[in-house]
This record gives sequence, structure tokens and C-alpha cells, in this order.
Amino acid sequence: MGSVIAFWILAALVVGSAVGLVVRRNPIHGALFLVVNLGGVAALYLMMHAEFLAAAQVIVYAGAIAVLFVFAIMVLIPGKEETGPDPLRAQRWLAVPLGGFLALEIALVLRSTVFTTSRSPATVPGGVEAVGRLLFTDYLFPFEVTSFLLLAALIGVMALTKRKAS
Amino acid sequence: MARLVWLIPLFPLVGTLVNALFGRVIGHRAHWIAVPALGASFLASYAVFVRVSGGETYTGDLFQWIAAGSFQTAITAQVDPLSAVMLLVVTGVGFLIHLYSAGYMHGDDGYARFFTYLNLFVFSMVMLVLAGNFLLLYVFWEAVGLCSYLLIGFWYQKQSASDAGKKAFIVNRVGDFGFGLGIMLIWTTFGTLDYGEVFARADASVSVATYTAIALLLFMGACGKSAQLPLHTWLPDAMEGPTPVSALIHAATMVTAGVYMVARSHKLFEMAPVSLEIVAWVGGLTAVFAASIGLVQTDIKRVLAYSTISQLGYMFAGVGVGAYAAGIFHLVTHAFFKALLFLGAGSVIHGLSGEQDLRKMGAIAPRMRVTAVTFVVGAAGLAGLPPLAGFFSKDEILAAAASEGHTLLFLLLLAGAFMTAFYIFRVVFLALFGASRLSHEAAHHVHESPAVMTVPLAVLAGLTVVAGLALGLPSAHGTAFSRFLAPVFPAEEAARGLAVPLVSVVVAVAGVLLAWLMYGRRPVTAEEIAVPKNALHSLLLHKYYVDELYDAVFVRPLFALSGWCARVFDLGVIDGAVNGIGRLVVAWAQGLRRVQTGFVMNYALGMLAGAVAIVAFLLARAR
Amino acid sequence: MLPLISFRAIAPGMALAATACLLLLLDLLPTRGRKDHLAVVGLAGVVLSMILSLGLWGSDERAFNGMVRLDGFALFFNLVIGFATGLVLLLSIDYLRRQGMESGEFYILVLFSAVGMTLMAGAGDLIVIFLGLEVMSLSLYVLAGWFEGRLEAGEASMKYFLLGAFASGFFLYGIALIFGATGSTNLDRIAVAVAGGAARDPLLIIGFGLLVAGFGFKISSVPFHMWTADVYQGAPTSVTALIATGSKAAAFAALLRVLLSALRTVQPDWAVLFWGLAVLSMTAGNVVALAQQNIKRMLAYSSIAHAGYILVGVVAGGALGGGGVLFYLLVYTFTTAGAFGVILLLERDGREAVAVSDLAGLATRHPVLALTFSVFLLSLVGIPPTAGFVGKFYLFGAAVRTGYVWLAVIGVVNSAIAAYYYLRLIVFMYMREPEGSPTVLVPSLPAGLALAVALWGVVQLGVLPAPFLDLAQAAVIPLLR
Amino acid sequence: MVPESHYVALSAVLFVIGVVGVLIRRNPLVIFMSIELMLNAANLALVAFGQRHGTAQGQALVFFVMCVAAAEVAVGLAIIVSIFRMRRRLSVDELSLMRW
Repeated sequence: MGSVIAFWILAALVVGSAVGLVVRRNPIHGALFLVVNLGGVAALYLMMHAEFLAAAQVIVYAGAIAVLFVFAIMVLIPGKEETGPDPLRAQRWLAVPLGGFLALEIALVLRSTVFTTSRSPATVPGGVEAVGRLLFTDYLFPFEVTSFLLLAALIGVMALTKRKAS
Repeated sequence: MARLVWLIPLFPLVGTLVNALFGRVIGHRAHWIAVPALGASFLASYAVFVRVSGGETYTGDLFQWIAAGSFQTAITAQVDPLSAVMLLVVTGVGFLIHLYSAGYMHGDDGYARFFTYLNLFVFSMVMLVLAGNFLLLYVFWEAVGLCSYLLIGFWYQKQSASDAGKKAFIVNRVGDFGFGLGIMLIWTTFGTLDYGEVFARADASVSVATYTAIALLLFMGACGKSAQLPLHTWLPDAMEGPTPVSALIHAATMVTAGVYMVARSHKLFEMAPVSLEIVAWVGGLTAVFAASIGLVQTDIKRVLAYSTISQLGYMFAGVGVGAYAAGIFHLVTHAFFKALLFLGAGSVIHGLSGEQDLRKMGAIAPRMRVTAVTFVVGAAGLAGLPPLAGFFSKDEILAAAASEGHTLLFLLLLAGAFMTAFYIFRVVFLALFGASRLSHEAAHHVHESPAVMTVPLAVLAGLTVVAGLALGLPSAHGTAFSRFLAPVFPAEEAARGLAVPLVSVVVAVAGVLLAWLMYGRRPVTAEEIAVPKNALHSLLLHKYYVDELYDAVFVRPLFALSGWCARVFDLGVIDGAVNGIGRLVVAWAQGLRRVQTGFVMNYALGMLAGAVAIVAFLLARAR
Repeated sequence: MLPLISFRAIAPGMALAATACLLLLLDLLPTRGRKDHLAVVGLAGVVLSMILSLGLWGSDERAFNGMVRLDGFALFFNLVIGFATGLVLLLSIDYLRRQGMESGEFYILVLFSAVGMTLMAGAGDLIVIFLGLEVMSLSLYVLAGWFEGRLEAGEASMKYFLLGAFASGFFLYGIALIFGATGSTNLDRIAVAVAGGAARDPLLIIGFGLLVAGFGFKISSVPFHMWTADVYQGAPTSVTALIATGSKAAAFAALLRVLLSALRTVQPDWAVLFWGLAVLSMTAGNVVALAQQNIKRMLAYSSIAHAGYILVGVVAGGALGGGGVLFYLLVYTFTTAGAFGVILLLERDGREAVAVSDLAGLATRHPVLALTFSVFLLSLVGIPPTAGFVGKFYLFGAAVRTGYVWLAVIGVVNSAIAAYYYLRLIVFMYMREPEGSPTVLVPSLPAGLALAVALWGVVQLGVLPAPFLDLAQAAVIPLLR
Repeated sequence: MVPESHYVALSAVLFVIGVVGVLIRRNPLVIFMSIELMLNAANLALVAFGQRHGTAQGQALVFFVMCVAAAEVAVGLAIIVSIFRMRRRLSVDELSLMRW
């Protein structure tokens, strides 16, 4: 019962912060909402016994990514943003129904056979060990590719910033 | 024989390559490469022809072109009596016209370029005739079109010339689209594109509807290439090209490719009688339609262009009523006399320093004797006066139409014959005889063309005179020509009465007489020729307004649609105030906020809409 | 348990990755300021990778627990990607120096993106496709905005990045839903689940739809195409060539592998979907291209149209359609890289000559270049004997053979419309006199070499396509087992 | 115990909010944050599905997505910063030099 209440509280928090991110005009507020959102999702991971991910979420997402955003915003934007009339106001009236339609489609997910069949009894080990074992066996190759991906991103960023210096 | 056959296209190909690569060095000596190349090619064709007369045929592959899984197509050459005749015409007439061009194009800046294109054309045309399967036929069908496009726009400094080139290409695309589909349909129906195999498998096991579809699609291609209704509009404009090009490509050879193709695939057409009927009627209607436009044109080359369209109509009418040999025979004789007429017209134009307007000609016969005599021979040939070639070949078609029970078609063709005789002798009287309407300057410079131009005229005139008598005299077993083609086309029944020839001669003479009464008996002024006398005349002068119709129905809406799509379709919902790139750039520079629309969001909206639509579609299908 | 570690299976990609790392080191050495040698070393790596691919021809194995597949399909695409990357490297050398933007990182990023492409081509698991896509895209985002200081470049980079990331979001959510429906991201296991009845699971259907949206972005199919024109126009021309050839080929490789190996049993369901996408892409691309005045933009819309043609082959499926797609992508790589290569050599008044009117009179001043460009354009139209003709013939033929006659008809109509705007360029080159200062050719030996290779490809595949067609068809067979 | 379908539904809601954010905001940074929201939603779904199927694979996949997100953020912010340096403005509705 407690877990159900916790879920609904977290869900409200996560959805609320997401809406806040999208609606607020000030990007700084948006970034803070993003941090809240990411933290909320981390808590949801904990509830699903994915402890490793919860930790990674806080460290990588909330700790690094969101901070980068805040940093970029502080450096770049003097004061408020998105002033003046929105030339694409009409688009909002299209975007929201289309998004709603997408939500409707995804709501059909709940009719999936996956959720109607009875659940397998085995509980999933969520600790570092289980995930780590997977990463270094089945997912060894993508794991190595990830390192390459990060290297590519690094070089890309270097290239973008180095040119400024010269 | 194999080596001999491949030599025919090889010579012009080598000529093309040499002139293309070393054109700058060779410059005004380009004809020393191009003309001998054609001569050699002609000799090879002749040798092949002699072997074929002896009953030999040849089919062989150069190499496998596309061979993937079940689908195999090779570069195949096929020589039978039909292709042997075509080869002889293409290389023979081609050789004479090359020779003539050496004089006509003398001093032109693009001399080497001209001969490069011309050789390339002959190569492609020879390959088109030699092709042993439909795919190869299609390839060189496109290739000759490309050469035609290049040569029409040869004098690209003239806007009208490059426009004409473009028009030719676009109209031909319409035809080729059908042709391409037809070939695909052949492939799916028979599983092969090889002539021999396709025709062998063409039996009752395939439905008539399929045959009809194939035949009509192929005929669509033929209509484009051979300028038949309603795709005829490009040919008169194609006269913007140099005159030898008009003679070679737009009279003697390329435009007849459609007739050749229909004759070649007659097995398929015969499986669908309706399609042959359509071929005949399109041919007949085109013959009369184009001839009637030819009645009032004032540009000497345009008259000849409409005449070509009309004569091609005769060929299709012949093929359509099943008289294949007669159609091909007319193709051959037409190649002679129409090339002669074009080259003669070119000689006149050359002698008048570029004047093409009939209203500014007249009375030049005494000063251009060879040209005048040969032109009259050609005109008589076209009009169908006996005993010239045109008489025999046209008569064959008329007789076939009459005896196959196409009475209405026969009458149509007869009317066309009358008009033909009239318009061509109108040209003769206006250009060569009567009163001089030349400008002072032109009158001063009138001169006969050099021998390099008049010799081909004389040779073609000779051919026009003898070809009919030698090949076209009817006998109990058909003409000599049809006997030669008997291995390809089923033998036609022979021994027709004298009624048809008599009627056609009377009609032709009547046409000539009328022309004489109107234009030859007394001098006419330039105004009399040009001013539309009544609504009909005006309709004819405007070529039945076909070009205007096409422009209004196809061209303008397409551009409007394109512009509309560029703005609306691709940008989604945007501010209607913005309507021009230039204006936007300026507006941006001025920092006007009202035109700054955030396109990234528009693009993203498009993507979302697409994703939603795809998911909705898939879900709906899964229900 | 450790999975089978097979360096064989990833050798061609490894060669590229190792070369990229080598370039990183070489770039650090103090040199004479020019970076040509990096491009040459990179080219050597590309050639090595292609040789490895040829050497491995005939293998058919799975490695790393099914994450990687080494089969003819992957190897064929490695060759296509190798050609694309090699040509782009050659084209870039003098071009970058001319624009004052030469830098070692450029070549490194080109190689990085090539690694991403090979990953996509040889992926046996959705997550590897996703990672490969990201490696490729992140490099391309940076490359697209390489010409710092040009407003268009920054705009191109930003649009490409934002929309690409947006598309990645769809792609990823699609993967998540497919994982939910089948319990795996491995293509083989998905195939088993689909055959076992998961096909009607709405989870799988929605997931697949979102996946298609992600792929649609990369292959620039309508309605996910809108970035194409802006990015093609704003990016450096050699990068445009890479986006148009390599990235499109890689995306098609992954798409085709997903469709043919994981979802083959439900082909009728997705064939209808791609039928629509093909028709939309062909038509919209060609019609909008008619109105363009900028050559790069025009080629962008042409590339959208070509995505439509290639989708025709996807719809047809099987060895015929799949082989047609592979062959056409090879043809398209040569043709498009060649066409962009020609444009990148032209300058007028010291700026890049990218307007259609800049081509006026090119034939008289640079006849060889004009002829080369014409051959590429004719191949794009699909006029024989160029490679484009054989490719189209094969694609549409496959569609007719499999019963999609109307699709083929629409395709043929479209190529007839398309002829107009390609030929307009030829008309400008051969039949117009220039106004104002003439367009000049900036000679460049490496670029000349690239054009020669591309020209060879177009002619070779047009005149003697048989061995390559066989290769393309054979490459699809392992997917169909 | 909360059923996994709840988590998946929540992730769908998050995903849609992210999509809408991309569509209605003009600041590239905010747009980008909305895209992060989309990735985050996918992560939540992956974990929930993993639980459902009784495997840790979902969690392993999320690990990769996090790496991708980190790499994207690095490159994306660098691009946005470089644009800002060039134009001194930052709103996608002002990035419309190229059109049609």
C-alpha cells in the first residue's frame, strides 16, 4: 500500500516538473524542473529495485547533464528569454492535439499481451552485480561501442571549441 | 558475318571518340574523320546486306549486360532482312548527309562538335536497328533522342533553338514513359526481353487485354519518337537545328524508329487487333492533320517538317492495316526523297544567306540549277507522281488500306495525298519559280552550292527516280521489296487492280495543278501568302492551337503546383505574408520580426504528424 | 559467460576506428601546418577496411552474442560506406584549405561517422543500431556546421542536431516498446517472437511505427525530410555528400535488416506503409525540386525523391527488391558524391558557385568538367547507359515482379518529371551564356581523382553491372534465411 | 505492489510532454531539455519492461541510453554555444535563413 502511495506522489512530481519545464518561459526554471524530474525518475527506479540505475541517474543525469544545462544557460542568456510574440502560435493548437493523439495511441499499450498475461514469479536482481554482469558479457560489444561514442563526442566538442580559440 | 556486323557501329563510334577527344586540335578538319567513318560503315552495311540477300542471318552477343538471377540481358545484335534494309538506309543516307554537312557547316564554330554529335547519332541509330532485345532497343532509343536533343539545340546561342531542344526532350519523355512501361510489361509477361524468345512465346496463352496493353504502351513510345498525334508538337520546332540534322534525324532516320519498332514487334500487335486498328487510325489522322497544317506554313523547313509528320502517318497507316512491307518500303523511299528535299531546302537557304521564309524567295531556279532540278524531283517523289519512288510506296499503302476494307481510312489518306501534292508544289512554285521577292541584298548573293553539297543531292535524286521502279513494281508475288522482307513479315497477297494507282495519280496531279493555279500561273506577293484569309486558314496557321492547349493544360499548372508545394507543403502552416526568398532575406536583414518563423518547430511538427499517422495506420491495419 | 569475441566480425569497422585513433595521435605532432597527410592516412584506412571487407566475403556468422553480424549484407554496405567516405576525404582536402577551415579533426570526425555507419550495417541488435546511429550522427552534427562564421552553417548544424535528437527520441522509445513486446532487442529473437504471435501486439506495432519515424529521418523520407534541404545547403559541400550518401546508405542498411530479418513474416503489413512513404517521398521530392534555384538544395530534394525510389525496392522486398536497394545505393553513392564533387570545385566571384545560373556557359570553358557533371546528372535522371538507369530499371522491375505495378508506374512518372530539373542544369551548362563574371574551376588533384573514381563507378555500373548486381543479390540472401 | 503497466503509462505521459515541449518552445536549450525528457521517458519504460520480462536487460539498455544522452548533451550544448557566439541571439525562430 505504501508503495502505491509513493508511486502516485512520485508520478505527480515527475509529471508536474515535466509540465513545468515545458510551460515556464524562463529556461533557468526549466533546468531546475529538469533536475526535479530526473530525481523523481531516479526514485522510481529505486522503487523498481534498480538501485544501480538510480545512482547512475542521479550522478550522470542530475549531476552532470543538468548542471551542464544550467551552466550553458547562465553563460549564454542574460535574463529572460522568448520575448516578443510567438510567430507560431497556431502551431500550439496543432501540437497539443497531435501530442494528445500520440498519448492515446500509447495508452493502447495497456492492452498489450505483455500486461494481460500473468507475470513471471522471478524477481529481477537490480543490483550493480546483475547489471554489471550483463554489461560485460551479453552487452560487451555495445559497451565497448559506448566508449567510442564518448570519444567521438569529445572530439566533436573539441573541434567546435578549438576553432573559437584560433 | 559476326565481325562484319559489329564493324558497322564501330566506325562511327571511333569517329565520335576521335572528334570528341581531339576536337580542339582537329577543328575544321573534323570531316576527314567523320565522313570516312560513315563511308566505311556503309560499306560494311552493304556487305552485310549482300550476305543477308543470300539468306544468311545473324544473332550474337557482345557480352552479358545485366545478368542477375533469373533476369538476363545481353548486348545482342540481330541481323535479318528488316534490319539489313534499315542499316543500309541509315548508313547510306547518313553518309550522303555527312558529306553534305562538310559543305553546309563550313566555317561554323562548333564544326568538330557537330560531327561528334552526328557520328554519335549514327552509332546510336545503328545500334537501335541492330538491337536484339527490347532493353537494348530502349537504351538506344533514348540515346538517339539525346543526340537529337543536342543537335536541335546545336546553335544554343539562339534561345529558340535551346527551347526547341528542351521541348523535344520533354515531349519524348512522355512517349518514352509509355515505352518503358510497355517493356516492363513484356518482361513480366514473358520473362524475357529477347526478340526471338518474346515473339516465340507470344501465343494465345496470354490474354488479349495484356497484348493490347503492351501494344498500346509501345505505340505510345512510337508516337513520341515518330511525332504522331498528339505528341507531334516537338518536330516542327526541331527545325531550329542545322538543316543536315533535320534531313538526317528529323526526316530520314530517327523519326522512323517508331515505325521500325512497331513493324519489328508486329507479332505482339497482331495478338491485339484493336491496337493495330488504333495504329492505323492515329497514322491516318496524323497524315491528314499534319498535311493540312503544311498547306499554309511560310517557313520552308516547317512545311517539310509537317510533311514529315504526315508521311510518318502514312507509314503507320500502312503498318496498322497489316501491310508491314509497304510501310517499311515507304520508310525507305521517304528517307530518299525527304532527305533530298531537306538538303535541297538547305541548299536554297545556304544560297540565300540563311533566308527560310517562302515569302522572301522566288525565281531562284535559274541561278541554282542543280538544286532546283533535284528539288523538283524530290517534290514529285513526295507528291507521288509516277514513276518516282513515292508513287509506288504510297500506292502500296493506299492499296492495302483499300483492300483490307478500311474504306474511310483510304479516303482519309487520299485526301492527305491531295494536300501533299498541293503543299509541296506550293513550295516549289513559291521558292524556285514565279516572281522574285528576294531582298535586294539576298538577290545579289544568290549562288549555287559547292559540289560537296550538290553531289549528295544528285545521288538522292537518282535514288528517288530508280528506287520505285527497281524495288516497287508489283508482280504476282508482291514487290521485289516485300519478297526480300518475306522472312520477317508474312507474305502479302499480291495482284491488285489498277483502280487505286489511277485514282491516286489523278489526285496527285490535281493537287499539283491547284498549286500551279494558285501560285505558279501568275506572280504572287508576299502579303497574299501570309495573311489569313478566313477562320480555317487562321486555325491552320496556328497549328490547331495544340501548343497553346498543352501550355495551358499541363505546363502552367505544373509550375503553379510546384511553386505552391515549395511554399505550403514543405513548410507546414506558416505566415501567409511571406512569399518570396528575396523578400525574406531582405526582411531578415532589416530585423523585421514579423517574418521570423521558427522552422525547426515546423519541421518537428511535421515529423510528429508523420509518426502519429504511421502509428495510427499500423494500428488500424492490425485491427 | 563471456560472449564469443570475434575480431574478424568487426575487422572492417575496427580498421576505420583504429585509423581514426591513429589520426588523433598524428594530429598532435607538430607539423608544417597542412593536414593533407591526415586525409591520406585516413584514405589508407578506408581502403584497408574495404580490402578487409572483400577478404571476408562469403562469411556468414554472428558474434558478441548476436550483437554483430558478419555477412554479405554488412560487407556490401561496408564497401558502399567505404566508397562514400573515401570520396568525401578526397574531395575535402583542397576544399577545406580553400575555405580556410582545414583541421585534423575534420578527417577524424569523417572517419568516426564512417565507423558509426559500419556499426549500423553490421548490427544484429537494435541497441547496436542505435549506438551506431548516434556515433554517426554526433560526428555529422559537428561536421555540418564546420564553416564557422557562416550563418547558414551554424543554422544547418543546429537544425540537424535538434531534429536529429528529436528523431532519436522516437527511435529510442520505439526500441523500448519493442523490447517490451518481445523481451529482447536482438533481431533474431524479435523474429522468433513476431512469428510466435507478437505481431498483433499493439506494443510492437507502436514501437515499430516510432522506429520507422526514426529511420525516416535518417533516410530523409517524407514527412521526416524537412531538415534535408536546409542541412544540405548549409553544410560544407563535401559533408553534404557524406550525409547524402554514407548516412543514407547506413540507415537503409539498418532499416532493411530490421525489416527483412526481424519482420519478414509480417511483410504485407509494413509493405503498405512503405508504399505510401515511397510515393510521398518521390512525388514531394521531385515536385519541390522543380522550383529550386540553388543546386545543393535541388540535389537535396532530389535525394528525398531518391529515398522514395529506394523505398520502392524495400516494398518489393525479397532478394529482388533487396538486391535492387543495395545496388541502387551503390549507384547513388557514386552519382551523388560525384555531383556534389563537381559543385565543390566551382567558384564565382570568390564564393562558392551553388546557384543554377552559375553553371551558365560552363561547357565552353570547362568542357571535361561539364561532361562529367552531365554524366552524373543523366545517371540521376536514369538515362542509359549510365548506372542510374540500371539501378532504376532493377528497382522498378522488382516492384513489377512482386505485383506492385502501380508503384512502379508512379516511380516511372516521377523519373519523367525529375528529368526536367536535372536537364535544366545541363541546359544551363551547354546552352546559356554567362552573365557577369564567369564561374571558374578551382583545380584540385585529389578532387579530380575522386571525380574520376565516381565517373568510373557510374559508367562501370551502367555498362557492365552484372557482377555487382549478382553481388547485391547474393548479399541479401543471408537476411532471408 | 505497483504493476509495471503504471510505470509504462507514466513514461508515455512523460514522452508526450517532451514531444509537446519540442514543438512549442523556441529556445533551443529548452527544446533540447524536452528531448532529454523524451529519452528519460524511454529509460523508465525500458526498466519497467525489464521487470516485466524478469530480466536485467532493460537496465543494461538504460545504461547505454545514459551514455548516449551524455554524449548528445556535450555535442549539443557545444553547437548551441557556438551559434550563440556567432549571432548573439538564441531562439530557433530566428534561425530561418534557409528555407524553401
